[in-house]
Amino acid sequence: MADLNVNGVFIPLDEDGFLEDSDLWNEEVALALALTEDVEELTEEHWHLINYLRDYYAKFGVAPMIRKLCKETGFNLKKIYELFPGGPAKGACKVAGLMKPTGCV
Amino acid sequence: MADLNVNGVFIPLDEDGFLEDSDLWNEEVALALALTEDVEELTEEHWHLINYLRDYYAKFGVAPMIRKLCKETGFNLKKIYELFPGGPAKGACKVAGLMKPTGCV
Amino acid sequence: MSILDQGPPDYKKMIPPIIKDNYGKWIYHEIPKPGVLKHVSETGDELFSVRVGSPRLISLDFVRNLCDLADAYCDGYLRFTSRNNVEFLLSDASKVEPLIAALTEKGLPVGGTGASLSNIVHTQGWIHCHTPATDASGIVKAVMDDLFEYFGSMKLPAKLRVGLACCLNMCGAAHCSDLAIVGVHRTVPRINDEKIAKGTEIPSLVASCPTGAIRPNPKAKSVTIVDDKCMYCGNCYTMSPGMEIMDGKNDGCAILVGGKVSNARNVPSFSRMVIPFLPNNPPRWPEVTDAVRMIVEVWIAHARKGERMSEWIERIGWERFFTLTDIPFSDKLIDDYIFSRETFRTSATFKY
Amino acid sequence: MSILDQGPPDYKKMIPPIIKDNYGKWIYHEIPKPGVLKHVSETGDELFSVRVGSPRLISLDFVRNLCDLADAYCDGYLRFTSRNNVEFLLSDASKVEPLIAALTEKGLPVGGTGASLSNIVHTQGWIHCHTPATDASGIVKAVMDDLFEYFGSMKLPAKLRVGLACCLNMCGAAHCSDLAIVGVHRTVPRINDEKIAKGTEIPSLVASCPTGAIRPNPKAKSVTIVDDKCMYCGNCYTMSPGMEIMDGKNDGCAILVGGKVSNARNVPSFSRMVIPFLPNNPPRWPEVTDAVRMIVEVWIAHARKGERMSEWIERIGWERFFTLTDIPFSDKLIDDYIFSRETFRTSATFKY
Amino acid sequence: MTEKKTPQLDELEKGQWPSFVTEIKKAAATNAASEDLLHLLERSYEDRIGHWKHGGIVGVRGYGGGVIGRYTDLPEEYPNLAEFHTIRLAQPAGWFYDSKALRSICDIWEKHGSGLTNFHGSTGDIIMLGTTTDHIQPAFDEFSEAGFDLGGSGSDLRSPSCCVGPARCEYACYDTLEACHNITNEYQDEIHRPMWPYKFKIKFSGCANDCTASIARSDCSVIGTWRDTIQIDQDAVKQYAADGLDIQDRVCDKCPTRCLKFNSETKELTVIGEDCTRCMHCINYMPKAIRAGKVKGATILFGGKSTIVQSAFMSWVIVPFMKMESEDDFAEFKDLMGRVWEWWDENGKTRERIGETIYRLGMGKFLRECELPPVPQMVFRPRANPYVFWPQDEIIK
Amino acid sequence: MTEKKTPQLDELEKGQWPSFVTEIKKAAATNAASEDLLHLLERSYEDRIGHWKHGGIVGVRGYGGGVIGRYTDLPEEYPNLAEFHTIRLAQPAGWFYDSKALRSICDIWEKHGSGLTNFHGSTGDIIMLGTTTDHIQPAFDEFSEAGFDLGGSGSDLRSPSCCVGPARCEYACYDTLEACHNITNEYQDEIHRPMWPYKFKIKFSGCANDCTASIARSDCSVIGTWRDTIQIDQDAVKQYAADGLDIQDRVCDKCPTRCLKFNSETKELTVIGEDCTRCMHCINYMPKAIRAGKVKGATILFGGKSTIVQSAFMSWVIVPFMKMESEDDFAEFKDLMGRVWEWWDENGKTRERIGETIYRLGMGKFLRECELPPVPQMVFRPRANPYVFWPQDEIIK
Ligand code: SRM
Ligand code: SRM
Ligand code: SRM
Ligand code: SRM
Ligand code: SF4
Ligand code: SF4
Ligand code: SF4
Ligand code: SF4
Ligand code: SF4
Ligand code: SF4
Ligand code: SF4
Ligand code: SF4
Repeated sequence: MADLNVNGVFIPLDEDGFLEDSDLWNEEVALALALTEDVEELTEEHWHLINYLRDYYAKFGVAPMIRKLCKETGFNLKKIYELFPGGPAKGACKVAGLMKPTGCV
Repeated sequence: MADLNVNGVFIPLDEDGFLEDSDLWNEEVALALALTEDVEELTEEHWHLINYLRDYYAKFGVAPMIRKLCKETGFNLKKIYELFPGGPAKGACKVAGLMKPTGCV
Repeated sequence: MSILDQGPPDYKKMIPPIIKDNYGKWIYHEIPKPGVLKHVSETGDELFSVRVGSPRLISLDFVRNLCDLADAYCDGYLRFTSRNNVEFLLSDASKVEPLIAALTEKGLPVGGTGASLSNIVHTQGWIHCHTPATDASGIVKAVMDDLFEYFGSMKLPAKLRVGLACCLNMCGAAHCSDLAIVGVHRTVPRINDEKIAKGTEIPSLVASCPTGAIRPNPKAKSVTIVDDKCMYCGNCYTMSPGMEIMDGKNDGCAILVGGKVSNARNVPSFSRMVIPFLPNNPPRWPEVTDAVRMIVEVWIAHARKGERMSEWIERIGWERFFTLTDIPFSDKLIDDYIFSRETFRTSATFKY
Repeated sequence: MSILDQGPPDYKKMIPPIIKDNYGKWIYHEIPKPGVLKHVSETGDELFSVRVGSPRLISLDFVRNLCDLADAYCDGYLRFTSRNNVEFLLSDASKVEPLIAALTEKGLPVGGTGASLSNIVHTQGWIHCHTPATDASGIVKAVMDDLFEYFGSMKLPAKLRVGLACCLNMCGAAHCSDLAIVGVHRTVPRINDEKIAKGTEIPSLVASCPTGAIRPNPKAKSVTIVDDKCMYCGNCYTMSPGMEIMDGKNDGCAILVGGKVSNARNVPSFSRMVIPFLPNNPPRWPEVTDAVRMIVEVWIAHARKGERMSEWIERIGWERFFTLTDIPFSDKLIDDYIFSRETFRTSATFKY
Repeated sequence: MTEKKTPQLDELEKGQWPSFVTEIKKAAATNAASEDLLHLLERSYEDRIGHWKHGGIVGVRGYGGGVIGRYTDLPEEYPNLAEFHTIRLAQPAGWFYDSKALRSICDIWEKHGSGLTNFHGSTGDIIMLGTTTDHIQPAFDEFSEAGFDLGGSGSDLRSPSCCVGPARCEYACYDTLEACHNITNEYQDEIHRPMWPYKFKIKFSGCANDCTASIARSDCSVIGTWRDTIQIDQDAVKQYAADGLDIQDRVCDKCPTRCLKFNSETKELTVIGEDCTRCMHCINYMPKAIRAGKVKGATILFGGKSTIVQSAFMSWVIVPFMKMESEDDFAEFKDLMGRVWEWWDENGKTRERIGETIYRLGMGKFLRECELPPVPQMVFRPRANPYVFWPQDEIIK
Repeated sequence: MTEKKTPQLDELEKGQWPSFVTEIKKAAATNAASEDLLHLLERSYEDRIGHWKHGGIVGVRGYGGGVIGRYTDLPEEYPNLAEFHTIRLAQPAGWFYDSKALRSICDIWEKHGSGLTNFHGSTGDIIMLGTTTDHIQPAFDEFSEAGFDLGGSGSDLRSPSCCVGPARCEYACYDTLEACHNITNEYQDEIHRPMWPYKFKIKFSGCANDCTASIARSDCSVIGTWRDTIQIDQDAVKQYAADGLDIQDRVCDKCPTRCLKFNSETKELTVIGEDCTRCMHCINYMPKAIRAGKVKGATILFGGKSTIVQSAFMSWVIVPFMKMESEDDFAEFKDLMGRVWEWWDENGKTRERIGETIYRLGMGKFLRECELPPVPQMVFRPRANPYVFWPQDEIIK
């Protein structure tokens, strides 16, 4: 996929639009990623979710299971899709700069 | 079993003649224990075995399996019974002040 | 704009009038000839289904072709079966033969009913998947060509259900087939540290290995494999692009037999490995087609009428299966995984 | 002084002349009456064996008594069976009845042959073991008294082999008996830190737990147990005096049925649990004797001639066993250990 | 159209079975991606490995699954396969179509995809094989318009499927199509928005012949059965006998419970009802003479899955008999599903199928916590070991 | 002799089965330990728990096993049970005795023990129940003098046992007594000096009736069999038929492989030799008419054990057929045992029975490393999973 233009700086994305190098993530990058996911603006709720994902990942080295995510953020799944139409994996994890979820499709 | 008389000091033994408190073991105690096991004197070979057992126990918290014991001391089983007629468990471990082997009888 | 969650089309709109009228009223069926089912309703109505073999991987031309035929012979209605055959649904008995003639002309085989070989349930293989140990469509084509006579006739001892899965994920659900062809890897994944470091959740990767062969390698932000513990299942590759498992020289197929899912007579059973490896020899996989034909022929020669592969083998005993087929037995065929115990012969009785 | 490694006495010196003469030459046998076997040799010789029930736990008086009888009726020769019965070996047919009369007079039962209940293989229990969940000799006596009629007759559908083990170590090898009584604990071991600290290899203790319920507790030089993971097997107690598992209020017996070891007809099978717990009610364990009698009687009423417990149950199905015996089924009877999978019904066919 | 040769694949155009190579070539005639696919496959036949990269996450707005991302590892050589994703469309129950519906699919795929499909995928979806990232959303929009929706993928409920059932089969013990359709519609959220530890499959078979292979291929198998006794029409039996069927040999001797008695003199067939396990064999052999009982419904089994990773499991009986006729019955089924999913979601590890979770934690715990009454029908045999986890409230303190 | 009462035990003197309580009382008449035992047992009947302390390590010079140490946990109340050890004496093959031998045992035990015994223990030994530490060595010395030796205990070879075999049974396919005696004598060191990961048991049964329950109760089961076809005496068959035996029903229909055909007209019984699995059923029913084949020997199975800890295992076939006649055959057996023990000793964990070691590491590895040729007779069925550990030397580099 085309690289991500963050205020003129080009950050490499993989084919699926995830960051090639998750170390390059920052809040501005998140905003730019959000646009690729049809999210026009990152509200507090978006950040609540993003921060939870990043904290969890930092702690355990993996993305949380959906049930945990819902329980601990207080958002139900419907809400999460409202925030990120691509869903928790393709949408939220991408914007949060997490690694691309693998496995089960 | 009667307590062990080590130069006049009485050290408590359990019914099977093992030290109640293995911390009380020392070389003199070993000699006294050896007598209860029909071993009149502790030769260099006896000590080789005793030391191996004690080292192993200190390291792993368990007595070695017989195969290991034979391999690593260089004594075959026959030799061990020559040294300690009570055998590795009842004889050698007792004199070495190890815990009483449990489990399989 | 899309409508979310509308669900699949309503089947009620897809069924022909004769089915609507006789829904749940069928009382018996007959198989007038191979590939043709005649279902009779309590209303007296008769429905003819003509079953047609399909390669499953098809072009839109093929689909439109089916539509044309359906329009011409059965008011535009058809269905597919759970084994990917096509079924034309005719309310008019007189159109059966003309339809068959039209099908034959187009090279579409009619069959798959009763004591026949039906279509091979299979998977993507090299066409579209990322983890195959063999191709799917190619072998299926080769085997179906080779055993073609058994699709259009009903002269087998019983149904023969063949499944193919191109890797151990077994999307072809070959694990309960009369005869299964399963793509197998035979070499330890090659670790690509960079891909792992960049694109993999290490804890999930480590946890994915069923034998605990994978250890974290924190220095490289990657992992290592204890080669001896790896049985090439490929589950780690599913978790991570950095565990490259495809190996052109050593991938191939295993053959399993004796699975079954219906509850008729004996209970469902798993397929069991009889040949641990045959090489990938495209385009026609002769080792595979030969082995399959040989097993099928020994079954035909020895089974009693009505005996499916599993029933036949369980009656004669697996030890005689190996004698009769002359397939070499090896320790590779002896289970050494979680449920191995139940496979060991805990009895002094056996045949030679 | 002792002679080391001289081995057991030579059996050749222990067998009577008639056996010496006909060793390996027997051609057939008959059971003239319950408890009496008549073996006929190709030489024409006939050997009569009179089988006598023994409580197994016996005094020297009992042994000497046997010796007296052997001296009087069979030149001093006798043997014991693999189920702890005594067999007097007579070469003189005319002495059979007098011997039986003498035995009867002494209260020694003759029987255990053919389609009968033989002696119960059992263990030490409270007589001599450190880990029992029940007594052995007491229950055996109570059950044998209750089913006494089946020892001296041959009117059962087939052999009935009962085993008793006083704890899960299963020294009575009850795991393959037609009917098994097994002592079971039901409470988590009580940890005695002092005993563990003094007398236990902690790593071995931790490793001994099959479910991984035991964790080291380095502070106390002891261990802790995750209660939820404990299934009271007692293996940790075998490793350490500090894991006290006997519990007078909660120990008791489980009943298992359908085991078999011979290869005749069907292959050997494990006994399977049908009653998870019955209380220890000495001296006569009425709950146990009642349950055993009930199961035996249902078997007698429903089995075909020649059908052992396992054959009968496998023919009618376990679900019907529960219907016929009216034993309540519970989740406790469903396996949840390593090989549970093979016990689950993977079929839509069953009875009610 | 192209210079490149495909000698190996050409071999696979020979023979009597219809050729997928011919199909690809047909698509290739008008579609560049399909043309590249032909050559990429020839390349795989040479190299004996696949040429697709690992994984891929693409999708449509509002859904978490339904599209399988795919990229070739040789994009320079096969540029039209740089993106070649698969869209899974949920099939109508029983895989029934009219030509209009099929043609509408074709038209859309001609515009947005490779021109190749699978009728059907192994789980039951229509597989639209090969499109680019840009085309996913528009293609979906149009499919949606045409009345189609996406099927499952990822850790969600996969598209349920069912046998032809009462639509064309005299054996159906419940309406598989209606059950499948009704239940599929109930669970659109579960299908489209992955939320569980792993995938979950449901298959509906109208009787124990299990024509959807549900016992092997689904986490929940719903298999038609009856509660009472088979019905025998003695006149029809006599007719079969007169027509030369060896009833004793082919039917009675193969009855697994030997509960059918054929009187060779009166030509009457009788059954010991309580012994019959409803295996379908006699009915299959003599459909005109033997029918299922009157009290019909389904057996619900759980746990089926394929080999990866703990071994293949077949589904096991959890509810021996459940009515499956009315909306109320479906509600009961859904209530059960709810409890079971809740339990699995709470207890399952990542990528653990429900069968594996139950195996790991024990059937007893599963039953207790899902409030399912234990019955002997759940097992072939009771446990052989005495390792009972004793509920501590049954213990004397 | 004593004031204390034993009301519960007294109940167990009633009834027709000979009473162990009566036996204890008999011993108690002259032995103080037995008297204490009576009361300790009554106490256990009250408390519903055993009153023996954990473990105990006592023994004789030169041996590591053969004596089970036992101490009561109530030594003050039952002082004569403060030490109450058991001595295991190895039984003669087939449990044959002359009264002289038995009396010699009695005399010694009267002097040194409680006066109680078990004829026999579950493994097969004579169990001399109850003595003090001081008496162990002298008792052993005297038993030894009288021709008896100790049996196994601990992580050693347990006393092998065998069925009555050719001594009194027409079915014996090899000389179980000679095999047992010969092999037991070969392994006196292994019996007396524990050296392995855990215990190891061998049992010898002369035919597939397995009258020692070897398949369930021993790590190595040696079960008599034959390699050719059963021998049928048609005259004797006719006699059975004439005597009223329903041969079709009781014999043919119960033959597991249905390989026996009875011609009800000619009264001839024939067998399809290659289908017979040698289960013994027909021979058991018609010993006068049917005999084993002529090429006799034994099947060697490994792995049997009881429940603790991984579940009970039954032995599985490792050598389908081995001759068991001559000293050479025994040597072959011993050679096999040597390899197997060596492998187990090298690979087994502490307290792991050989069956568990094989299960953990895989039958394939076991067979390869013990140089045993894999044959289909070893399994009921081949593996259902495709998880083959591929030998890396068969791989193309
Ligand atoms: C059309 C289809 C259902 C569908 O919704 O698509 C179907 C339809 C019928 N099945 Fe089936 N079965 C269909 C897949 C299956 C499967 C699943 C599979 O193969 O993956 C099975 C389980 C196979 C297995 O056990 O491994 C299956 C096991 C049966 C059986 C049991 C056979 C047995 O004896 O084991 C019967 C009864 C019979 O054939 O006597 C049966 C009987 C029938 C009948 C006769 C039912 C009826 O009265 O209409 C139908 C015609 C059968 C025929 O082909 O002769 N059907 N049937 C499937 C056709 C697949 C195909 O294209 O070949
Ligand atoms: C004496 C003894 C062998 C020994 O060395 O001690 C023995 C002796 C005979 N057995 Fe046995 N069996 C003896 C324990 C066993 C055992 C082991 C056990 O019970 O622990 C078994 C396996 C039991 C099981 O399967 O669970 C056993 C399974 C058989 C069978 C197979 C029965 C079946 O159909 O399953 C036969 C054949 C028969 O009875 O027709 C048999 C047959 C025989 C014969 C008829 C053999 C013969 O021709 O001499 C002997 C007389 C049997 C009788 O009692 O009617 N013997 N027999 C054992 C007597 C034990 C006792 O006191 O009751
Ligand atoms: C398309 C399809 C094969 C086909 O050609 O028909 C398929 C294709 C894939 N399956 Fe599958 N599975 C398909 C039916 C199955 C089935 C059969 C069934 O559903 O009846 C099974 C075995 C039954 C089962 O569920 O256990 C199956 C068991 C797997 C597994 C192993 C799951 C397991 O728990 O054992 C995986 C691996 C995974 O999920 O990570 C897998 C994974 C995959 C992936 C997504 C590859 C991967 O590792 O990520 C494949 C994508 C191929 C591609 O690029 O197109 N696929 N997969 C089938 C789905 C089509 C559809 O929706 O109709
Ligand atoms: C005496 C005897 C029971 C009897 O009354 O007959 C017996 C008694 C004991 N057995 Fe046993 N076992 C006896 C035959 C068995 C059998 C049956 C057999 O050999 O056919 C088994 C089941 C078969 C097997 O080997 O698996 C058996 C399986 C056990 C086990 C579990 C071993 C396992 O691997 O599953 C233990 C526990 C242990 O070894 O730590 C055990 C442990 C014990 C101990 C030593 C108790 C302990 O945990 O340390 C018992 C000593 C009791 C005492 O104080 O007298 N005993 N033990 C049997 C030996 C007599 C003899 O030598 O003839
Ligand atoms: S079986 Fe394996 S290779 Fe084949 S489609 Fe499924 S996941 Fe892909
Ligand atoms: S291929 Fe399978 S066994 Fe080998 S390392 Fe990967 S997950 Fe483990
Ligand atoms: S079964 Fe248990 S309690 Fe009974 S003798 Fe054996 S180890 Fe002791
Ligand atoms: S009783 Fe068994 S399960 Fe419980 S802690 Fe002890 S060893 Fe573990
Ligand atoms: S499963 Fe039963 S009801 Fe459904 S199509 Fe097959 S035979 Fe008919
Ligand atoms: S359905 Fe099956 S079990 Fe029932 S009578 Fe028919 S064949 Fe027998
Ligand atoms: S095992 Fe066979 S040979 Fe030995 S006593 Fe039993 S029936 Fe006879
Ligand atoms: S030995 Fe068994 S299998 Fe062989 S013929 Fe006799 S009954 Fe049949």
